[in-house]
Amino acid sequence: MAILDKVKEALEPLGAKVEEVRPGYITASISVENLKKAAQLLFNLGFDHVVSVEGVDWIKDNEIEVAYHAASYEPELHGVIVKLSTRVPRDKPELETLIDVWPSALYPERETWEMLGVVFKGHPELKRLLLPPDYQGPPPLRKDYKVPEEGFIVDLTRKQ
Amino acid sequence: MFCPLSGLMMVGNLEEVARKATRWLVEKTPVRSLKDWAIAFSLWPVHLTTSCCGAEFAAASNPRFDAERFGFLPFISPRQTNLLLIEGTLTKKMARAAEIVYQQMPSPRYVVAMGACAIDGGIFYNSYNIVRVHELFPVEEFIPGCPPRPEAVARAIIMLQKRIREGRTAFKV
Amino acid sequence: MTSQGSSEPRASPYFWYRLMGRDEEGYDVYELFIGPQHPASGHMRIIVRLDGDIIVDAEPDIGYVHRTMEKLAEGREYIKNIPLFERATIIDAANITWGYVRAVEQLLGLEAPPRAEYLRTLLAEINRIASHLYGFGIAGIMLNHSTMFMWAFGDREVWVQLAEDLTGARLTHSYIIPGGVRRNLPQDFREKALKAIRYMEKRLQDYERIFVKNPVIIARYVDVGVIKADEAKRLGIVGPNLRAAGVRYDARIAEKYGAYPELEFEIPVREEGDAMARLLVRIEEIRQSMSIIKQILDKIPDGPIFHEKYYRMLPPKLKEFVESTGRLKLPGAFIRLKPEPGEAVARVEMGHGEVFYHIVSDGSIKPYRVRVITPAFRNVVLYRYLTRGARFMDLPAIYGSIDYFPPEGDR
Amino acid sequence: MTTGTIGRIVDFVLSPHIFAPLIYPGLLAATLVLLTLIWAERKMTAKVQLRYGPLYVLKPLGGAIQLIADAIKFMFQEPIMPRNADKWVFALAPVAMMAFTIIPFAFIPAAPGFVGVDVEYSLPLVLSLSALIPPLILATSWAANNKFTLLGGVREAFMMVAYEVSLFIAAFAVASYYGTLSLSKIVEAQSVPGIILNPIAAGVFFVTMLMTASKLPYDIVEGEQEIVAGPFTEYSGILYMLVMGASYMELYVLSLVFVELFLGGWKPVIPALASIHPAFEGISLFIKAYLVLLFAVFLRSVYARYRLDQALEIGWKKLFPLALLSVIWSLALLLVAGGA
Repeated sequence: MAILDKVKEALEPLGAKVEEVRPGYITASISVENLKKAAQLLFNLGFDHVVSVEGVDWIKDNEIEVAYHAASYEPELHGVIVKLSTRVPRDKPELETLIDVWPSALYPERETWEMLGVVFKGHPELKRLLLPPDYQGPPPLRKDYKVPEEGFIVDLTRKQ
Repeated sequence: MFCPLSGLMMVGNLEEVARKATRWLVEKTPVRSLKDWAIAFSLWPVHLTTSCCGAEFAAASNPRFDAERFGFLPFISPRQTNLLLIEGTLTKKMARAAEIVYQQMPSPRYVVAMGACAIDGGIFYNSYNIVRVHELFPVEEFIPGCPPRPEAVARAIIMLQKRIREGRTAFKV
Repeated sequence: MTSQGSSEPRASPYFWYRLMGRDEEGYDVYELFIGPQHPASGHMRIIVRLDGDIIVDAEPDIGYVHRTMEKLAEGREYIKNIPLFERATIIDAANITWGYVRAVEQLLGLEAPPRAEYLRTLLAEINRIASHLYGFGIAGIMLNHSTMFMWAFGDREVWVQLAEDLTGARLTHSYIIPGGVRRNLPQDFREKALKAIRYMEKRLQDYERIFVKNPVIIARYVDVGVIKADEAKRLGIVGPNLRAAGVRYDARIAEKYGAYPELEFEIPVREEGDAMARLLVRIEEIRQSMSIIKQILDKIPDGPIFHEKYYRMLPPKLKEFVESTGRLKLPGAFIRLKPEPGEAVARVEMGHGEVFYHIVSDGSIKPYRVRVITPAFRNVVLYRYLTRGARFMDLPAIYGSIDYFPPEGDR
Repeated sequence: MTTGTIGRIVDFVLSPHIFAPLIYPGLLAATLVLLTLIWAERKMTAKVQLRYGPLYVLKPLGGAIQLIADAIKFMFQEPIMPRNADKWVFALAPVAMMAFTIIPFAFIPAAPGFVGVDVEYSLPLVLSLSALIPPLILATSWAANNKFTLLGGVREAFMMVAYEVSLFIAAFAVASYYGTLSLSKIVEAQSVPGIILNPIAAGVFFVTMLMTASKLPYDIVEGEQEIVAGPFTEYSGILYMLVMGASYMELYVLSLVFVELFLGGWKPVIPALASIHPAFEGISLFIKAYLVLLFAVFLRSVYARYRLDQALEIGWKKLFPLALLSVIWSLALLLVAGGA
């Protein structure tokens, strides 16, 4: 498929591992340093927005995989999603933000910060999005976060 | 309460007497039943959509189900309403808002919890972000279902009307 | 343990201004918290900063309906996640679960039989109409046009009833399951659907008379909340909001799923990008959906509604029951679906836009990670973009026109 | 003639000085209007929207006493005084608002020669009294000390200057044609209804009337989708009943004036009715005013709300020139017809 070759051609010089896992779904894993360059190259190929930014907590490898799913509105790239992913250590998950390349990553990155504790350096508003502003505790989407079997008894600031 | 005569007349605590008299009058059968009748047919819920049951709540006032027949009129500000409908899951962030809204409502005020999530979490029972409604408010009616049909909302309104007119509400002044 | 507590949020209220190259100095702002208890906020809060009557910045504060679906999905079997994700967009339940089911089917290597694909498409289009009508109603009440609200919600009942006839539930159908659908087409469905289409076509003309051509609505909607194609692409907008800005993108043609490749329909696109264009695109989409439903009713092939592999597991008595009633009883093994390790993505066009699922499987009976990006979450950035420089009274108009559904955005 | 104490009391009550402000067209009739009009509004809107509207409170009469239930509920509801509010202004402004909507009834003639206080300048007096309400709305919005009420107050201030001028000019256009500022004389002089003589003035007066009472499409002051309930956000219980009632009362007062200026006042549509009993004249005025009211509230089910700047534009750029045009129209009519 032509688009796969194009992506390979663009990203493999940066040390990316590009493969097509399913028809129309290309994955490319890359190191943290080259992430932004790769994103720019993908953008130049026509992938003009990200559908999703997400983190997957691979607790066995002690790593968090941060993935950007890039897609395009152009008719010739319809139906193609490129997953650009990188792995960061669990105890110091930091990488550079990509909102300069893809402004559509603004809210998903913020959510990933909140849910997995991944710090996007340069992101202008890493603050609580979905959880209550005074939420204490570990990021909930990490695998070592234990979901209680029974509901919380919630301690509201209730003035009597 | 301010009483201009309390210093002049030797009748003891006039304010207390006046309050007692008013209470006696309001609690008496004709006034009280009139009041309860009026409240029962004028249940105005506040605009606080807590969750996705709000879709069915909105459907309850559409032409097919028309909850306005019961004098049920969703109204704008909590100050003018007397019914808090918890529509589905109450998350922690929303619980705070619901609590404030409830405290802003004038008495008498009633709470109806809608949906399985409002009863015991429903499908989200083990989520880390939800709150049980009955731990926060004196709930008059639980409406089961996920989401409850609009007919169930109408039934809850009728049941609440009945409870108010019989004086069996969970809300106490 | 993590850096979350210590990291300093470098947020500025005028962040969006900076990103757009605007100056943040010189604004004397009046801050207004709209919601979550507000007649026009829905289940969210919008922090509005006003300079006189002009909105400097409207920051959506979402998360009031965050029910942690992604986390809960990690702890449940594949099939049990369908009702869970359904609750994110309860008004468009078929479409939002279809995306999940597509991803799971890719992991399992299943393909639904053609009749099932047609039935899925049928329900999806019914849901799309209902979802658009819901959006209409909200758009109407946001401008205090209560008649539009009531009419749209009343006419939505027609489609909700159709969906109920097909699936047995008003809103939460759980109809689309990996490998097929749960029920066959009822016998008198065709007549009912055609009647509903005839009724709806008449009603759409009524809507035009009272809402679309109403001078007040024209004054409130034309040239309000304008977004152009290049900006919409940059911000990653989806759905009718994107198409109203002049981008011809629809996951139904991009992904070619379901029965869509075999059906003829148009993707309505408008160039203006204002609130009126968004409204008109939705009206046109309702028309297209009705034409799709007609085609489906004509073209639907006969055959099984469920995949052979699991259908064979049914005991003969149950098979008889399924044949005679058209209602599927799932085989017991179905609860323990076990896909191969790997990952899959799926995109489906909902009424509000495109929903995206990414499932990572580690080979167990529960997904390792489910990522769902709903159209509302992708459109939430529109609050900041569209309201900038608008008048304060435009805020509800814009809110109504972008058809945002907070539980969907919060998940 | 009745004699004795009872007779004197009956005479006293029936004398225009008491009857007009207290019973008709004053307080009692106004309360009746209030109670039935809101119900009628809800029923009409419901009819348009394919619903029933209030019903089960009194099923045989279609829920006609719904408003009584609402009023009693409000009466027994806890009146909340916000902690940061200016307490006296907050509590007294609604009362004053209600008072200023009731006082005009003393000057509005209900039948020939039947008026509480007969003054030569009843038209400007009534209009000026109703113009006192916007400052009171400003006072409530300031006293409640809430961001939404404050915005509502600002909106009211903007709207007030936009509509009040056109309202007065349109009314005086009619008055200048008849050469009098007395409502009763205007009605007496009207052989042809004013709406036919000067339709521009009638149109301007009607639209500004909607703006005054903040009815759709100009319910900008109480724009619930933006500023909750505008200046009345913090009111609850009986105080809210007063502020809500005041806007309807204002509409009633202005619709009475509208009928007297443009629809021939108390003159029945069939003139023969007047000769049967003089009471028919009063009833005729009431029915006409009620129909105007019904039309005004019916607009709710057709229109949405205009934006503030659009409404101001309509007020200044359209209604104001039209109002001036109506004055010229009146003067031209005077020239052509040579006086009424």
